[in-house]
Amino acid sequence: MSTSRYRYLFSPLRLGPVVVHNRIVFSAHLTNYAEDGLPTEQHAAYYAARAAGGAGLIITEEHSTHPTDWPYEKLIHGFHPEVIHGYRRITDAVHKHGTPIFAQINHNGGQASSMFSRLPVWAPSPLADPLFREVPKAVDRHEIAQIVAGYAKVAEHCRSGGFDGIELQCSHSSIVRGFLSPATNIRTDDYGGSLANRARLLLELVAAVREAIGHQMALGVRLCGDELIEHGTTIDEAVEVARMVEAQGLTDYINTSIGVATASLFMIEASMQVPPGYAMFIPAALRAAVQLPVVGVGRFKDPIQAERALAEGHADHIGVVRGQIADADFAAKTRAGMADDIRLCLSCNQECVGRMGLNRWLGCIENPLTGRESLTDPVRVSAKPRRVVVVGAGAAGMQAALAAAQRGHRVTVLERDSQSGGQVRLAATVPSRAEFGDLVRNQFRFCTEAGVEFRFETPADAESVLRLQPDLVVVATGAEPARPYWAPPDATRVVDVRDVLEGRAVPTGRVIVIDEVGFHQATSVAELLADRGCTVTVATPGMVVGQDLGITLDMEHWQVKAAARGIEQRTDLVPMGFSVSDSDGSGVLTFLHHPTGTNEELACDWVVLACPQQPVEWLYHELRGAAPAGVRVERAGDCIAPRRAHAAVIEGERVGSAP
Amino acid sequence: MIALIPVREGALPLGADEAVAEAGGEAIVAGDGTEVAARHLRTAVRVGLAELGTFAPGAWAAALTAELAAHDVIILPGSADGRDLAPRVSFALERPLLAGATRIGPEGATLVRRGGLVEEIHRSAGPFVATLEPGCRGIEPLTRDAEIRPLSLAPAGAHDAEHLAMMAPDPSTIDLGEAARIIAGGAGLGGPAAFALLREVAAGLGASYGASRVAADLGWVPQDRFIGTTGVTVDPRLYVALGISGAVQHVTGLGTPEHVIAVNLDASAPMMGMADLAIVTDARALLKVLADRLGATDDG
Amino acid sequence: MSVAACMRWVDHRPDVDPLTGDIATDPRRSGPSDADLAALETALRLADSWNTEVVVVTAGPPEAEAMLRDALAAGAARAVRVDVTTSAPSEVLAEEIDRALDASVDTIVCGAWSLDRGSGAVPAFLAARRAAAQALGLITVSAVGAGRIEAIRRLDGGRRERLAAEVPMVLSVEAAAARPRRASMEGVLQAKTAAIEICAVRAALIHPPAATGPYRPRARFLAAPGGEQDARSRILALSGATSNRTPPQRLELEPEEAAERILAQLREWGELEG
Amino acid sequence: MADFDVVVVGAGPAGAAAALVAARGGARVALVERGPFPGSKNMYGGVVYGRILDELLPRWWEEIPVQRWVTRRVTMMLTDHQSLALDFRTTAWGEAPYNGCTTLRPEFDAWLAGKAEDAGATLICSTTAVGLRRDGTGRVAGVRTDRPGGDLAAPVVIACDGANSFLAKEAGLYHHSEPEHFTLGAKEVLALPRDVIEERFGLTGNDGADFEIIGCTGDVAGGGFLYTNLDTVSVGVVLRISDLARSSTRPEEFIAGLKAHPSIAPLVADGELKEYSAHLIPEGGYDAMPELSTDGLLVAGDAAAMCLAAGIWLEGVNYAIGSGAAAGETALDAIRRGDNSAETMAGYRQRLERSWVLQDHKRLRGAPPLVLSPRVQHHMPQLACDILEGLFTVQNPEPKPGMARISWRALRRSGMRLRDLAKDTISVLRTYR
Repeated sequence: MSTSRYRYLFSPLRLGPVVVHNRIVFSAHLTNYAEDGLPTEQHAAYYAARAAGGAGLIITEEHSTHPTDWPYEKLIHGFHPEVIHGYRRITDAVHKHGTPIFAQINHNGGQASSMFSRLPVWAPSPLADPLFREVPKAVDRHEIAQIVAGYAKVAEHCRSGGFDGIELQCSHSSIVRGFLSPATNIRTDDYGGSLANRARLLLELVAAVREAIGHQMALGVRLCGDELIEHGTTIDEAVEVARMVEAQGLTDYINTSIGVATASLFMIEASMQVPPGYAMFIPAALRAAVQLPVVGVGRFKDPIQAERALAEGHADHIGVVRGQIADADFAAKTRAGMADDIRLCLSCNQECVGRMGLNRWLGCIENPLTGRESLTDPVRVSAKPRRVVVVGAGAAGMQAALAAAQRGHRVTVLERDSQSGGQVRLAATVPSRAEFGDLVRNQFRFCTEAGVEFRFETPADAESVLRLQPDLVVVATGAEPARPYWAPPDATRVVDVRDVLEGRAVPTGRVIVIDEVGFHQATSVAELLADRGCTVTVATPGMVVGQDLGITLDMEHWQVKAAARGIEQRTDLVPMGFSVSDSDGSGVLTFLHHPTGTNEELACDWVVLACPQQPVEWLYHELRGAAPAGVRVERAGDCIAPRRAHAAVIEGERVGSAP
Repeated sequence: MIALIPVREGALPLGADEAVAEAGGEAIVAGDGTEVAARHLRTAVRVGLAELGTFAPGAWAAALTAELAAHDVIILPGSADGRDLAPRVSFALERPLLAGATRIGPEGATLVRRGGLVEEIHRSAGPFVATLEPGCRGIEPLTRDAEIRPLSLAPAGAHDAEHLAMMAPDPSTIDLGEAARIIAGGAGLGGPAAFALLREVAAGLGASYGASRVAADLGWVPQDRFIGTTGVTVDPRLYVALGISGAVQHVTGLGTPEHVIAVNLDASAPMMGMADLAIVTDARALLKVLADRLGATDDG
Repeated sequence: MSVAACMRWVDHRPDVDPLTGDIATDPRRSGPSDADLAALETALRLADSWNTEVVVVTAGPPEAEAMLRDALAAGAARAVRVDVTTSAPSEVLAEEIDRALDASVDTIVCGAWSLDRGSGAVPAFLAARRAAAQALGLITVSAVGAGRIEAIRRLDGGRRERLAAEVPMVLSVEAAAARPRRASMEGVLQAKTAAIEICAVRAALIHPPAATGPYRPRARFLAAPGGEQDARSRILALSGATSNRTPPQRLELEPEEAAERILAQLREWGELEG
Repeated sequence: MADFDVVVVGAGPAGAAAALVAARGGARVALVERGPFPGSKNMYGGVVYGRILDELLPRWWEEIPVQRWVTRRVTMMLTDHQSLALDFRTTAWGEAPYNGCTTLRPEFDAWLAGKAEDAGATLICSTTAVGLRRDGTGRVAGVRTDRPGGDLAAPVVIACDGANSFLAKEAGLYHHSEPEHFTLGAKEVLALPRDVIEERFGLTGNDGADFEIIGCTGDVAGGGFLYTNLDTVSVGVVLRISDLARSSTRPEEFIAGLKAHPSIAPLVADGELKEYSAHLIPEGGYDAMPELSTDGLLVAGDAAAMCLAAGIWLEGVNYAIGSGAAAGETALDAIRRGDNSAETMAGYRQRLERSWVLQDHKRLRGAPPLVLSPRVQHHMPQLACDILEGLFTVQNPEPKPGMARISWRALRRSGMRLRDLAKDTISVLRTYR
C-alpha cells in the first residue's frame, strides 16, 4: 500500500495454501554448499540472509531423489533421512523472517555421469547426453516406479524438515525433462510417443508427491519453455504440458525456465551478453493458457523491470537469483523506496555460475559476503576510528575504502585519474560489457554514501600520503601493460588493449589481437574493432581464443558474434616478433605455430595486445621504507599481482575491514 | 463477436487492433477515412466499412443498429471515442454494457474496477456490448491482408454535438509514456535553469522532455517527468540523453528506442555505450547552442 | 430550462484485500471525485451565464447527502438523492437519474468518470435516454450563447477536439475543467437545514458479478523471439547476438560542433523537420 | 454576518466538549472544524480515559465508539538487545465504569461532536479560522474564516485549534514556544487479524493492551508506545523536536527501530501498514502552558498544552475534554453576565485550578524535564537491564556474583555516578509524590 510505489511487486499472492508476501522469488540454483550430501549451516545462513532481505519466497537448490542421481559432487542427497536435521536448520532460519521456503526436488536423469554414484545413469532412452557423453540405461517400469517412490520419500523428508512447499524441477536438468522432450525420449511404450505419454511420468510424480505432502504444503512444477536444441521441447508443447498439469488439479503454481543445462546452459544463466528479461515469452505464453500462478525468470536485475513484467501480465512472480546473490537486501531496499541503493548484479557470472563448474562454493564478484554468510560477523563500527588513506580508486581501492568506512574509519582515496573505476571502468566501455561497469559504479556510490572522501587528479607519492597522517595506507595502484619482449619499442602500431579503450590508439584496417590472457580483454576489443569496421584476427598461443569465457557462459556468444562479424580466430600461435614494413607503422607479425614448429607471418596494420600485465608496486615499496612505526602499509588487487576483478574486491575487503 | 472501431480522418483509435483481435478478426470500421484506417489494422480478418463522417455517437448508433443486431457480442476499444459510442450502441440495441473489460468472450467479460484494484467476472445471459481496455492484451499481427467490404447503411439523424476542429497533440503536455521523441536531462545538466532550456529545445525538436531520477529528486523537474525504476516508463522512437549516466534503473524504464543519442562528459557512462551517437562534450553548453539554433530556426 | 450537476459519492481509497479483492469502504473517506467537483462548478457557471439554476443529483446512500449539502452551500438550488445503496450498472443508474430529473433540465454535467466503476458510461446513457447531444471528457467548457457551449475534448494520443453542443445536452468534464468555488458561510449555514428530495429506486434489475477478485493483469501477447525457426536461430534471436546494430559512433566535440552533428543526425533519421 | 454566542474553533475532544457544555447551557454555538469531519486529521486512534465523561455523559461507556478496553498496561525499558517490563493487568478495567479504551479518533471525535450537535451546536466543517475579529474596543468578538462572507461574530471564542494554536498566538497568549516544549508524535497503524492480536497480546474479547516504552529513541529524547485496536495495532514514538532537529534519524526510522526490537518485533510482525501520521504534541507541562484566557477568548486542549506527558503517563484526550468543558462553562458564565472581559474569562483558570486538570499538571510539573533527561532516557534502562542480565545469566561453573557487584559493574558501564542515581531517586520521588 502506501509503503510502496510498486503496485504489483509487493502485493501478496497465494500459492495454494501458502501466502507469499511479495512477488520476488529467490528461485532454485546450485550453491555447492552441501557437504557429504547434506545441507549445511552455510545453506541456512545463505537463505536466511535473503529472507531477512525481504525475498517473498525462497526455493532451495535441488535435492536428489534417488541414489542413481549424482551428477556433481556437492549435491544434496534428499533420499537420506539424515537430511531432515539440516532441512530444519534451513527452514527455521528462514521462517524466523516470516518468509516461506520451498524445496526443489529432482532426479537429473541422463544429464549425469556415473563417476560419483558408480551406478549407471537412468534416462528414458539410451541416448548419450552431449555434456556427460555417457550412454544411460533406459529405465523400465520397475525403475520408473522406484523413481516415483523416491520423489514421494524425499517430499516426506521435506515435509518433516519444515518446508512450506515442494517444487519439481522438470525443466533444464531432469529425468522428467528427459521424458517430456522428444529429443531425449524415443520410447515406444506408454511413456513415449505422444505428449500425453511423455508427460505421464510428470503427472505420476505430481500425484505421488501431493499424496506425500498433503494439502498444507504448496506444490509447484518447473517447466522448460524452450530447450533451444533441435527436436527439443518448444513453447507450444510447454503450454500443452502446463494445461495438463493444471487439469490434473494437484499443482499450485508453475515455474519456468529456458534451455537444457547440459546443452544450452549459456541461455539458462545468461551473461550480460543477453538482454535482460529475455525468457519472458515463456511465462507469458503459459500464463495466457492456464490460471495457475506462473513464475518468470531470466536476467531480472532491476525492480522496475520486474514490476513491468508483472504489470504486463507476463508473470505472477519474478525469479531474481543473481540479483539477490549480489545484494541480499534487493527486495527490502526496493520496498523501502531505495531501489537506487541496490548493489546491482552485473551478470558477469564470474563468481556465481563460474564457480559451480569448478566445483567451488557459490560467491559473488561484488559481494564478498556471499558464500560466507555463516562465517562472517555483522559489520561493527569500530570504537577507535582510524585514519585510512587509499591510493587508487579502482575496484580494490574502493572496496578497501568502503569496508573501512563502514566500520567507522575516516577514509580518503587518492586517485590519479579524474574519475573512479580503474580498469573495470575501461573494460565496461565496450558496449556488450557495459554492465560490468556497475561493479565500480556501485562501489563508488556506496563509498560516497559511507562518507569516503575522494581526491581525483591527485597523484600520490610516499611523502604526500604520509602527510595525511594515516594509521593505515592501502596501496591499490593496479597494474600496467607490460610490453612483450618481441614487440619493438618503436613499433607505434603495436599497442595494448588499454590504449584502444582509452582512445590513445584508433586501429584501422587489418588488426591482429593477441590473446594471451584468455578472458574478455581480447575478445571484447576484437568485437569493438570489428564493429568499427576493422578486419580483425584474434591469435592465441592457446588451443582456443578466450579460454576462460566458457566458465562464465560467454564462450558461445563470443563464437557466434565472431562468426557474424567475420572475426578470424587463430590458435596455437606464439608471437615471435614484429617488423615494421611501412612508414605508417604497419608491418608483419611472426608467429611460431607450436604444434608443427613452423613459422607463420601475418601482415597487418595494427597489433593489439591482450597480454599479462605487471603490477604498479613502486609506491608500496616506497611507503614501506618511509612509513614511521605505527603506520601500517597494505596493498590490494593488481598491484600485488595482476588478476581479475574478484581478487581486487576480496583483497580490498580484507585489508579495509581490519585497519 | 465483432469489433466496432470508431475512426477519425483515417486514424485508428487507441486499442483498435486489440479490440479486433479479441473479436477474432471481425470488425466494422466507422467514421471518415475508414478504408485507410482498415488497412492499418494488423489483426483483422474481415472488415466492414461504415463511412459515417465525423464522430457523432447518437447518429452512428442509430445508423449501425441494424448491422450490429446480427452480432451477439460487440466490442469497442476503450478509447475516448469507443467509450462514448459504446453506451449509445448498447442503448440502441437494448443490450447490457460491460464497460472496461480486460477479457471478453461469448458468455461475458472480466471487468476492472476501482481504478484497476479489483476485477469482476460478469456473465451475460444474452447479447451484450463491451469496451476493452487498451493495452490489456497485446496483439499477434496477422500476415494475411484483411478482406474489406463497404457496408451500405441507411443514414440516420440524431441530435449530436458539432465537431469544430481537431487540435494537434502538444508534445509538452503529452503523456511521457506515449511520446515518440524524448529528450531527457540528468544530473549532468547542473540545475533547474538548464531544464528550462531543455524544455525549449524539446519544443523545438517536437519532442517531450524527461529527466533522470536525480534531477527529479532535486526538484528540477516535476516527478511525472522522471524516467526509470520508480518513475515513468516510456517507449519512444528517439531518445536523446543529455548528462544522463544511464544507471540501469534509468535504462530499464526506457523501452526500446530505435535511435539513441547520448551526450556526456564521461565517455564511459553506460548511456554512451547504448547510444548510436555518443558525444563527449559539456551537455550544458551544448543545450545552450541547441536552444540558439532551434530558436533561430523558429524566427526564420 | 435548467442545469443539473450529477455527482457520485465514492470512497477515494477503499481498502482492497489484495488476496481476495474484497473491498471495505468507509464513508469518512468518501466524497465526490475532483471531476465531479469540476462538474458542479461547470454547472454553476453555465447556470450563471444562462441565468437559471442548478439542481444537484446523486444516486447513492444517505451518507451522500453531506456531498449534496456541500453542493447546496456552493450555490445549487435543489438537491435530489436517488436512494441507491448498492453498486449498479451504468444503464440502471442513468435510468434512475433520468427519472429523478424534471423535463425542464436540458443540460446535465457529470464528472468524466467515477472512481469506483470508472467506465464513464452514465453520461452517455443519460444522453441516449434524453436524445441529447453528448460531449464527454471535456477539459474546458464555455457558454457561447443561450443553451450553447463550446468545449475542448481530450482524445487519444494527446490529440484534442474542439466541439460545440446545444441543449438538450449531457457533458462530462475532467477535473481540470473548472476549479471548484468555495462555499460562502451563509451558504454553509443555510445548507445545513435545506431539504433534500429523495427518490426511491424503481429499477430492481441489479446484476451482481459472477465472481470478484483482486486485479490480475492479463498476459499481454509476447511473441517468442525466433518464432518457429530452428534452435540456433532462436538462440540468436533471443541473445540479439547478430542483430544488425549500427556501429556506435563516439565523438569528442566542442559544444558547437556537437549541436551541428546532432541536428544533422536527426535530419538523417527523419526526426527533424526542416 | 452569522451571529453566535460562542464560537468554538476545532472540533476535537476539547472543542466538542466546550460546544457540548455551552450548547446545553442554552448558548448558540458554532463549532468550526478545519477538516471535512471531526477527527479527519488522524484516521486512527489513541487511548482515551473516559472517566472524565462521567459528568457530561453518564453511562458514556455504553455508546462510546470503543475499540478495546485497556486491561493491560505495560511499562517497558529497552536497550539495544534487552528489555525490562512492568506488566500490570486488572479485570476491573474491563468492566463499568471502565478506565481507558483505545478508540479510532474519527469515530470518537465525530461521536463527541455529534453530542454537541444534538445539544444544538452548529458544526461547520472544511472551514479554517484565519484570525480573530475584534470589536471597537479591541476585544475579541468572533473569528474570521477562509470562507467568503465567513466572519462569525460571538462574544466568546474558544480556541481548541491544537498545538501551536494560531488564535492563541494571535491573541498574544503564548509566551513559551521554544522547541523543547514540543514533541513530535509519529505513529504507524498496522493491520493484523483480530485473533492474532488477541493471541500475541494475551487478550480476550474486547480487552486491550497499552505499552509505554522508554529507551527506544536513540539520541533523541522521547519514548515509544504500542497499543491494540480491534484489528490494528498502533506503534509509535514521541520525540523531542529540538533533539530531532539535530539527529540524522527520521521519525519513521525510530518507529522502524522500535518495531525491529526483539521484544517488540514478535508483537507487530507481518502487520500491514495502514497509515503513518505525525503531529506536534505540546509536552512542556504546567510550566509551559500559555495564558489561558483574555478578553473574549479561552484556550483549551492541546492549544493550551493540556497534555500530560509524564513518562509513564501519556494522556491528552481526557485533559482536553476537561479543559474544554471548563471553557464551555466559563463561556456560559460570561454570556449570562453579558461580560466577556478578561476578568470574567479568568474564571476559566480558576475552574481548572480547582479541578484535577490543573492539579495533575501542577503536581507533575517536574515530570517532562525529568522524563526527557539523558539519564532517564538512556542510562536507567541500560542500568536496570544490565543488573537483571547479570543476575539471571547462569555462568556455571563460575559462582553467582553478588548483587552488589553486579550493580556496581552495571552502574560503571552505564556511565552514571552513584551520586546521580541518588539525585534521580529523589527527584522521581518528588515529582511523582
